[in-house]
Amino acid sequence: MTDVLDAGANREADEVPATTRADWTSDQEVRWCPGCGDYSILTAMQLLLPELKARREKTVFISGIGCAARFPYYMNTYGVHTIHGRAPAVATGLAMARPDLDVWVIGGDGDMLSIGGNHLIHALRRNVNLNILLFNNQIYGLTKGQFSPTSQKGKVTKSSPVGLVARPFNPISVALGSEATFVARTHDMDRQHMQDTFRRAYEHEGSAFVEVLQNCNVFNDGVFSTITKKDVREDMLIELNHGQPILFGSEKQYGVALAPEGVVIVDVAKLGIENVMVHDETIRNPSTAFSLSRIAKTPATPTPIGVFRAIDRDEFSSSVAAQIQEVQAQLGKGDLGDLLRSQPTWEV
Amino acid sequence: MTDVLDAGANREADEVPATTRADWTSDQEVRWCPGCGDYSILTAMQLLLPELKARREKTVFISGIGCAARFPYYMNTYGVHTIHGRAPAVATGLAMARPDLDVWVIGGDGDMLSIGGNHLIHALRRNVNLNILLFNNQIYGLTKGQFSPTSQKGKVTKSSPVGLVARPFNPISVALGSEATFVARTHDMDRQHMQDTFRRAYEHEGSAFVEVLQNCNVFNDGVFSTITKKDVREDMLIELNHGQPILFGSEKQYGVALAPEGVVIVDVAKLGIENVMVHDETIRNPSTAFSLSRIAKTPATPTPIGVFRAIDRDEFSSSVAAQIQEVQAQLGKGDLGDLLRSQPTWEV
Amino acid sequence: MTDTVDAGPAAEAPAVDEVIIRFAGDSGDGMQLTGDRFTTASAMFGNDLATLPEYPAEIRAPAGTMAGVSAFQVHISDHDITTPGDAPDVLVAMNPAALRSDLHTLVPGGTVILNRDTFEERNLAKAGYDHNPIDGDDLAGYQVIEVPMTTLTKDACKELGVKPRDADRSKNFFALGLLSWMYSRPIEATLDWIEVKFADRELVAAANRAAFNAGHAYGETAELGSQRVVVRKAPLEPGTYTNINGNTALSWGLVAASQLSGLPLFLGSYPITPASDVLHELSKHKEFGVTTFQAEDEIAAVGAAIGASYGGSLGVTTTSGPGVALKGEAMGLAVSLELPLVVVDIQRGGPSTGLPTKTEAADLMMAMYGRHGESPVPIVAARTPADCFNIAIEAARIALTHQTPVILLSDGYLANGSEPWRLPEVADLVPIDVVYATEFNQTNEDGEGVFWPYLRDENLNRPLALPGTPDLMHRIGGIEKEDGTGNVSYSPENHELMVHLRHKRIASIPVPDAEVAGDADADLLIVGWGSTWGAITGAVRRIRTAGRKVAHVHLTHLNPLPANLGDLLRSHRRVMVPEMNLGQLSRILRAEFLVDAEILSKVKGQPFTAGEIQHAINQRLDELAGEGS
Amino acid sequence: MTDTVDAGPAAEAPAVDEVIIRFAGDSGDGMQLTGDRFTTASAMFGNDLATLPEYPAEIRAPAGTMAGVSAFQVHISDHDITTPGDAPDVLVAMNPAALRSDLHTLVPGGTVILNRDTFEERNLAKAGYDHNPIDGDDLAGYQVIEVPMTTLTKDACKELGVKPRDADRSKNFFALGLLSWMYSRPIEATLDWIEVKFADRELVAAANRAAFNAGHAYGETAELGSQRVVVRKAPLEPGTYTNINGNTALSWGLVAASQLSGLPLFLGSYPITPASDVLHELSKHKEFGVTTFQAEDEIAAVGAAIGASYGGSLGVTTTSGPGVALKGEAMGLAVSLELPLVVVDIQRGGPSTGLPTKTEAADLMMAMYGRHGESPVPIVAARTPADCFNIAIEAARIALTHQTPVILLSDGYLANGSEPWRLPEVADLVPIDVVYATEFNQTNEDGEGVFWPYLRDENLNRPLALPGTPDLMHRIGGIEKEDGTGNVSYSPENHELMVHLRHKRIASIPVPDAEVAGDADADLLIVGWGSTWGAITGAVRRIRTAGRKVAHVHLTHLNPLPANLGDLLRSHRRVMVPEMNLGQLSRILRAEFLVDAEILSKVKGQPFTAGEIQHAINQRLDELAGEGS
Ligand SMILES: Cc1ncc(C[n+]2csc(CCOP(=O)(O)OP(=O)(O)O)c2C)c(N)n1
Ligand SMILES: Cc1ncc(C[n+]2csc(CCOP(=O)(O)OP(=O)(O)O)c2C)c(N)n1
Ligand code: SF4
Ligand code: SF4
Ligand SMILES: [Mg+2]
Ligand SMILES: [Mg+2]
Repeated sequence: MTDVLDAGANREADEVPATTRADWTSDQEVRWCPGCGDYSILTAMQLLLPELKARREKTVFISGIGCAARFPYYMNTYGVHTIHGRAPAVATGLAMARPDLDVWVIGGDGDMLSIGGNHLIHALRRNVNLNILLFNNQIYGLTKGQFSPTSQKGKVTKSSPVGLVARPFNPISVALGSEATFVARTHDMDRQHMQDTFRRAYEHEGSAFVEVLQNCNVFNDGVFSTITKKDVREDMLIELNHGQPILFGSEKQYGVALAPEGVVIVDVAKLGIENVMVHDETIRNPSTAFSLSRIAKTPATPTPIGVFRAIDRDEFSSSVAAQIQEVQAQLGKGDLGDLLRSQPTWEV
Repeated sequence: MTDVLDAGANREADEVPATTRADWTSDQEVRWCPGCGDYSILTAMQLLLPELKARREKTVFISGIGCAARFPYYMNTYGVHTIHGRAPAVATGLAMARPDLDVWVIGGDGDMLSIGGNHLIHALRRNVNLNILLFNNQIYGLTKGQFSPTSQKGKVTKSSPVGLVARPFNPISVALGSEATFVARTHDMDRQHMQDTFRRAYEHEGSAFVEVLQNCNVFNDGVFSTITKKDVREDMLIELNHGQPILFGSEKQYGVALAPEGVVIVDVAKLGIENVMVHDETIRNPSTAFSLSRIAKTPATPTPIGVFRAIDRDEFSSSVAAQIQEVQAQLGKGDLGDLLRSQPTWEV
Repeated sequence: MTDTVDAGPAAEAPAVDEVIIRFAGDSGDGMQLTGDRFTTASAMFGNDLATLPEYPAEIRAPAGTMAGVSAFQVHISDHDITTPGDAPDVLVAMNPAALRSDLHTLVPGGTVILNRDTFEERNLAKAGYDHNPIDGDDLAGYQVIEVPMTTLTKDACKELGVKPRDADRSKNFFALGLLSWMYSRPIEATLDWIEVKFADRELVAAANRAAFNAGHAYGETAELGSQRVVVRKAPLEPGTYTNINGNTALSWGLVAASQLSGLPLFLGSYPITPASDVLHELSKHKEFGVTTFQAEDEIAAVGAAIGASYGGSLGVTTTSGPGVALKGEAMGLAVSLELPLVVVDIQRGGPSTGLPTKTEAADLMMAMYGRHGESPVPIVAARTPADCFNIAIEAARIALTHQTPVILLSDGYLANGSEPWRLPEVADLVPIDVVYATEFNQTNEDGEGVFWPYLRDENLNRPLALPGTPDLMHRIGGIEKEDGTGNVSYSPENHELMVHLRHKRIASIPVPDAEVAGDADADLLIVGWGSTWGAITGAVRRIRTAGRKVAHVHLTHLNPLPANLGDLLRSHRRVMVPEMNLGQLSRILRAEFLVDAEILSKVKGQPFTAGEIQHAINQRLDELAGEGS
Repeated sequence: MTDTVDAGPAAEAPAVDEVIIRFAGDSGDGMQLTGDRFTTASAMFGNDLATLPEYPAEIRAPAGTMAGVSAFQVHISDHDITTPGDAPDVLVAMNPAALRSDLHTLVPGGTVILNRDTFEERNLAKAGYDHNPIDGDDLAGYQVIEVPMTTLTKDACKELGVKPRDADRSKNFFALGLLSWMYSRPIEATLDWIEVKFADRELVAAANRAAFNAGHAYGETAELGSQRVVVRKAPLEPGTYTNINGNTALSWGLVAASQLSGLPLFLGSYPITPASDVLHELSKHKEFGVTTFQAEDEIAAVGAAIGASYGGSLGVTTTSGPGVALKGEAMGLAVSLELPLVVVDIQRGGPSTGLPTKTEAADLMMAMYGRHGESPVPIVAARTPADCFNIAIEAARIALTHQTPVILLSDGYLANGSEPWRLPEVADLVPIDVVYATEFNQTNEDGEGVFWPYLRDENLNRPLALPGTPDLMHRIGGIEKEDGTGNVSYSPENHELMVHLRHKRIASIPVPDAEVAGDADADLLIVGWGSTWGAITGAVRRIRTAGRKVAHVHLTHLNPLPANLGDLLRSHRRVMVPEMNLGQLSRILRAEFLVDAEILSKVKGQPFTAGEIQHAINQRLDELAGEGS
C-alpha cells in the first residue's frame, strides 16, 4: 500500500506511456439513449486524456446518480458511482487523501444543483483540486423527465404539467457567487471546444467548474439547439478567449462591452472595436465574470462559452497537507507512547 | 379551521390593534450570553413589528438550530425551532400553504450557509415570500466555537487550531448568485439601520435575504468591531441608499464608482462627485449589486450596508396558488367521484 | 367513459378458466403500452386480472440487448385471482433478446409467439445468441408460432403512405391485434382508444389501426384457429370498475383524504423511482386544490410538508428507500413536534441505489427504527394496487387524528401493477375529523387564559393551534419540552415522562383486530404484510382446495400491531412469514410475542409467486404431519 | 509529566474508604475546572475514581438561575469503583441556584458547603427561592458549612492588586483549596498546574494561587478539623496512569488504529454536541498525519470519509444521533461498496434535537436498522471512558479487515466522564493487517489478467485496489453489482446472492465469546451494553457482597452477537437488560434467541446509578426466590 501511495510522488519521474482512446474505454456497454449528448462528451474525454498524457491508474471519476452520472462506468480508469448529489463530497475526501490523483466529478443539473447544490458550492469555495463537469440538460433524465433547477420558467414537464413556476439557476452565476476560481462553459455539439475546456479545467489547480450544455434528446430535445446548432453558433455563442476582444457573429459584428448595469451586447460598428471588452479570465474580482454570466437570459439568446474565470489561489487539499507537514517538521512525526503520556500521569 | 385560514383574507379589513414591544415579547427567559449581539437584533425586531402594524397571530418565526435560532422562543408570535439547516425548507412549505402569514426565517451562518446552504439558495431562487435573516457571527456559537463558512481564512478556532485553510463565502455574493430578488446587509450595533432594513425585507414580495453582522462576544468577539464600532462607522461602513450617490467617510470624502474590474472605492475630490455611482437597487441585472458585494474583502475593510438589490419578480407561493386557481376556474373544483371515474371504467 | 362490452364474436371458441400472457420486447417496442391495452380490454370484458410490468433499470439500455428487455405480464381469469401468475402460458417475444431473457419463465408446453423478422444475425448477436433459436433445440417442448410481424405491419401500412421506418413502430399493435383475436378480446375499445390517443397524429393513428387490424386478421387467416380460446367473465361483485395501478390509487387516496378531512393536500416530494408517478399524478390534480412542491432534495421535501402541516394542510411526502434514509432526522422532528405527516415509501431493491426499478420490501425495520432516540411512528402497508387507495386514507386518518407522522409502505410491484377495482361510493368514505384549537385551554397563575400546546387529551394527543389563530401564539421545537406548557425543559423526570408519553400515544392508537383467512384451526399460520398478500392468498386457496388446512393473517397495521395478534400467533403450532427481505416482520413478531416465527425469504427484485409459497406451505405441512404422527 | 505523590501531611486524619463530592455553581463559576483539578489531584494521589460532569444545555443560561447550574460529581475511593456514585456525600454549592437544583441529590445527613456571600436577595430570587434556605428548614438533616468564599477570596487577593471583580473569578480555587484540605489532597500538583496554565496571565495565576491557599488555610483555621478525612490510595494494578475522558480516549484510539494499520487517519466530521471534542482533539494531532475535515454537513462528512477510505485512508466520521440519522443513505453506499468506514455515534438524549448535553443510549436500533434495504453493519459499544480507546481500535480493526462500515456507539456520559486509565504499552497493541490488491486476480476469456473487485476470499470479503495501482482500474457503485466482476447487474439470482453474501459476511465476523461476571450459576442474568457497565458492575458487586447470586454479561459487540450468547441467556432463569432507552437490546435478544429478556429502562438523560440497578436486581431475586419456594 505504501507503494501505491508513493507512486504518486514518482509520477513525474517515469515517462507516461502513450495511450489511445481505446485504452481509456472500459469494457462496459454504454447505456445512454441513442442520440444523447452524453456520448459526445464521453468521446471528448476519451480523446483528450491521451493527449494530456494522463495516467489511467491515477485518474478517478466520481459521480452521483443520473444519466450523466453513469459516465465513470465507461472510462477505463478508477471510478465510483456514488449516491445522488454527494459526488463532490466523496471526491473532496478522496482529493484530500490522495493529492497524487486526478479527480473528475461528473453529474447532472439535478445531481449537482438540486440535491447536491450545497456540496458543489462548498467544494468551489474551498477550492479543492477537482475537475467538476456539470452536464446541464435542464431536465431530470434518469427519472424520466421532471424539471430541474436549471429548467426554464414555464417549462411543461411530468412534474409541472401546467408549466414550471420557478426561475432557474444560472450555473455560472452560482459558481461565481461561491468563490469558484475556475468557471467555464462548453457544449456537447463542439468536441474541440469541450476538449479545450476540459484541458483547461485539468490544468487548473483547485476546483474547476465546467458547465456542459447537453442535449437530452428524449426528455428535453433541442433545448439548446437555438444556440448550439452548427448553423446558428456564430451568432448565438459568444466565445470567450483570454486576451481577446469579445466578439461574435458571422462577421464578428457583435461585441460585448461594459455598461453601468453590467456587460451588454453591442454593435461593433456603432461602438467601435476599441470599446469592446477584452476578455481577462484572471481578474481576481469575480464581478466582470459574473456580469458576463448574465448576458444570456434564456438558452435562446446569445450565450458566452469558454473560460469565464481562472485565477490562482491556494488549493485546499495541499494547504491542508501543508499544515500537517509543517507540524510534523516542527514536532517530528507523532509517537503514540508520547501521546498517551501527554496528559498528567502518575505511577502506581 | 376554515375560520382560521379565512382570517387571512380579512386581514386588511379589520383594523390592526396597536401593539407595543411588550406585546411581542414572549414569557420565556432570554438565554443568550450577556453581551451577545443577538439581543439587539431581538430588540430591533420587537420594536419594529408594532410599527409595521403586523399582527402577532399572523407572524411566524421559523428557525434552525444555533444561538441565533433560539430567536423564535422570545417572540410572542407563532414559532417553530426546527432542526439544523432546514428552516428555509420548513418555511417554504408553510409560506406555500399559508400565503396569509408573515414568515420570518432566522438562522446563523452555520445553520443557513453550512448545513442549510442548499435550502437557502433554492428558497432565494424560487423567490418564496420569506424574510430571511442570517445572523452572521462568523463562528459556530452554540457548539462553542468552531469555524463557519464565513470565518476568515487563517482563523484559529477549536476545529482549526493552526488556522483555517479555506476562504469564506460572501453571503451577499452567494445570495446574488442564487437569483435573490432582495439582498441587504445590516449590523447589530445600529438598531435604526436594522429596523429600516428589516422593514424593507418585510415589505418585499418574495424572498428577502438580510445578512446581519452579529457579534459573538464569547467565541468571536469583536470580529466586526473594525467596521461597526460607533467611532469607525463613518469611515468603514458604506451606506447604500437608493437613488443616492454612494458616499462615505466623515466628510463623505469617499465614494464608489464603476471600474472595469467591478466597482471600486474612490476619492471623491479626485474623481468628481458626478462620477460617483448613484445606487439603484432596482436594476434587474444583478451584476452591479454583485460588484458592490465584492468591495469589502475582509470584515476589516470598508463594507457596504443597506439594500443591494430589490427587484420585483413573481413570488413563488402566489404563482403556485395562481396555477391552482386557474385550473379550478377552468375545471371547477374537483369532484372525487369524477376522479375515480377518470380512467376507463366498466360495469359488472 | 363507462363502456359496456359483450363477449364479442368469439363466443364459440373453447373456454379456459385463466391464461397468463407475457409480452416481451425491446424497451423501444412499446410492450408496456401493449400490455396495458390488452389489460384494459380484458378488464372491460369482465375478467378478473392482475398485472406485472417489468422494465429495465432506469437507464435506456442498448436496443436489442438483454438489458433492454421490457416485459408486461398479465393474468386474466374467469374467477377471482390475486397475482399476475406464477408462469406465463404464452410468451410474446418481439425480438431474440426478449426470447432469451424470458423463455425460462414459460410453463412447460407453453406457447411462444415470436416476431420472425427480428431473428436475424444482428439481433441474435445483440441478444447473445450464437445461433438462431428458431432453428435450434431451444424451443423444443413449446408450441411456437412464428409471425413476420414487422413485414406484415409494414405491408399493412404501405398504402397509408407511412414510411417503413415509422410503420415499424406499430408492430406492437399487430401483436396486440393477434392476441386480441386469440383471446377473443373486444376490439372496439382498443380502436377507440387509438383514435383518442393519437388524435393529433393522424398518420400514426392510421398506422396503429392498420397494424392492429392486420394482427387480428392474421389469426383468422393464418390457420391459427385451434389457438383461439375465450376466458369468460369473472363473477365479480356488481359495481363500476376501473383498472388501477398502485401509484394512481395511492394518489387518489391522498386526494380523497384531503376531501374527507377538509384540509388542502400539500405534497413535498423529490423524484425517485418508483415513487415519482405519485408526484406526477398529484401534479395533475390542481382542481382539488392540491399543491405539489418538487423540492431540491428529500429533506427539503419532508421539511416543506412539515411546514405545510403546521399551517393546516395535509402534509405528505412521497419517496423510496434512499429518500426515507435521508428524511430520518426531519421525521424525528415531526415526532417531537407531534405534527401530522404522511411519509410514503414505495420500496425498491436495496441497499443503496440497489435495483431502482425492482420491487422489495426491506424498509420495514427502517420505518420502525430509522431515527435516533426513541422516536415511534405508526406504520401501515398496502396489500394490493387498489388497496393503496384505502391505505392512503388510513395513513392520513391516523396522522390527522393522532398528530403524528405515519409511514405508509408500498412497493414497486404494487406501484406499477394493476388490478380491477370496484369503485367505492364517495358517500361511503368515512370523514376524517380534524379539530384545531381556537381557544385558551389553561389558566395561568394570574388567572389569565393561556394556551398550552402540549396539554394532552384522553388519547394523550396535544391540541394544534394553527398560526393565524388569534391569541394562541406559542412556540414549538425539537428540543425536549415540558409536557403541558411545551416550554423547553431539561428536567430528567419530564424527559422520561415525554419519552413514555410519545411511546404510549402511538402504541395505543386503536387498530382493527387481525382477521384470519383460511382455517382458524390450522397448524400452520402464514403471516404476511404488504404486497405478498396476492401470492399468499393464491397459495392458501390452492392448499385448501387440495384439502389441507392453513391459516393466513395479513397485517395492514405494522405499528402498533393488532391487539389480538399475539393470541393468534400462539394458537397455531407453526408460524411462517413470507417476506421480500431477510426477515423483518418475523423479527418484530419474535421480539414482541416470543413466537418462533420463521421467515420465508425472497429477495430477487420480484414478487413471490403463489407457487413458491404453496410449495413452502406444503413442506411445512408435511413436516407438521410428520411431527404430529 | 509523571509525578509521584505521597499521602501528604494529613496521614493522621481518619480514613474513609470512599467519598462522593459534587461541585455545583453557575456556568460562569468554573465548576468543571474545579472538579477536574480535584479529580486530577485525587488520581495522582492514587485513588480510584469516576466522574460525571453535568453542564447546562448548549445555550448560556442567565447567570444565577437554575437553568445555568453547572455541576461536576467525582467519586474517589481506596478500592476499585465503577461509577461516579449514586448520591454525593458532599455538595459544594457556589450559589443558591446550585443548592436548589442539587440538594435533593445529597445523601441524608450529607455535608453542604456553601458560599454564604451569594445567598442574598438577588441571587435567591434568581434561583426561585422566596426565602433564604440557610435560615429555613431546607437544610435540616444535613451538615452545613457556610463559608463566605467571595469575601475571603477578595481579601486574599487584595494585596496582589487584583480588582475585586476579577478576584471574584478565583473563588472556585478557594473552594478547591478547601476541599483539598478536607480530603487531604496533595497540593503541589494543583499549584504547578496554575503556574503553567496561567503562565501568560501572571495576575490571574497569583489570584488563583492566593485563593487556593486561602481555601486550604481556611480548613485549618476555621475549626473544620473534625471534617478532615483521608481516602487512601486504591490498590490499582501497577503501571503508569492518566485520568482520561471518553472522547479523548476515543480520539487516541483512532490515532492508535491509524498507527497500527499504517493508514493515515482521515476524519470527516460536522460539529455536534457531545461529539465535537473528538474533532477538536484530532485536529490537534497533525503530527500523526491526521487529516481533519470539518465538512458543510454530516452527509458531506461521511461522504468525504468514504472518499478518503477509497483512497487508502482510515476513513472515520464522528457525530451524534441527529447526524447518524442524516448519514444513513451514505452508510448504505459504503455497505454496497464494501469499503471500510468507522461511524462514531456519541449518543445523546432524543428524539430530534432532544437533550443535546444529556446522555442516552437509544440509537442502537438506528445503528442496526437505520438504512433502507438489507444493509447490515457491525456495531460495537464502549463501556467506560477509557474503554473508548480499545473500542476505537476494535471498530477500525473490523472495518479494515472486513471492508465494511462499522458503527461505534459511545454516549454523552462516557464522552465527558473520566476515570484513571492504566496506559497500555504501545508494543502490546496488536497491529491491524491491511492488504490492498496490487495484481490481477482473474483471467478473462482471452486468457488476459483482469481485476475483479468483488471476487471474494474465504471470509467473503472483496479485494480493495487503491486508485493509483497500475492496471487494476475498475468501477464500483451503489447499484447492485454482479458478485465477482462487480459489473452492474439486475439479475434476480445475483441480487439474492448478494443480499445473502452481505448479510453473511457481517454475521460471520468473529467476535470474542461473551464472558460472565459474577455467578455463572445465578438464576438472574443481567445483560448490558455500553456505559451501563459501571452501574451494573457496581450493583452486581454489592449484591454479591450481600451474599446473593447474580450474573452479568456485558456486550461489546452488538452485531454480530457473540456466538455463546444464546446458551448463556438460556442458562439463567431470568434475564434483565438495563438500558438507557425503552428496550432496544432486549428486543434484539428476544428476536434473536426467543428469550424473555426484560427491560430495566431509564431515560432521564442521566446514567443509571448502581443503587437503581441493585434495587431492581434485589426485586427480581426476591421474586425468583418466591417462585422457587
Ligand atoms: C436520494 C435519491 N433521490 C432521488 C433519486 C432519483 N434520481 C436519480 S437521478 C435523479 C435526477 C437526474 O437528473 P440529473 O441529475 O439532471 O441527471 P440526468 O439524468 O439529467 O443526466 C433523481 C432525482 C436517487 N437516486 N436518490
Ligand atoms: C444535524 C445537526 N448537526 C449538528 C448540530 C449541532 N449544531 C447546533 S448549532 C450548530 C452551528 C451553530 O452555528 P450558527 O448556525 O452559526 O449559529 P450561532 O450559534 O453562531 O448563532 C451546530 C453545528 C445539530 N444540532 N444538528
Ligand atoms: S434520458 Fe436524456 S440524458 Fe438520459 S440518456 Fe436518454 S437522452 Fe441522455
Ligand atoms: S455563544 Fe456567541 S452567539 Fe451564542 S449566545 Fe453566546 S455570545 Fe451569542
Ligand atoms: Mg439533467
Ligand atoms: Mg454563527
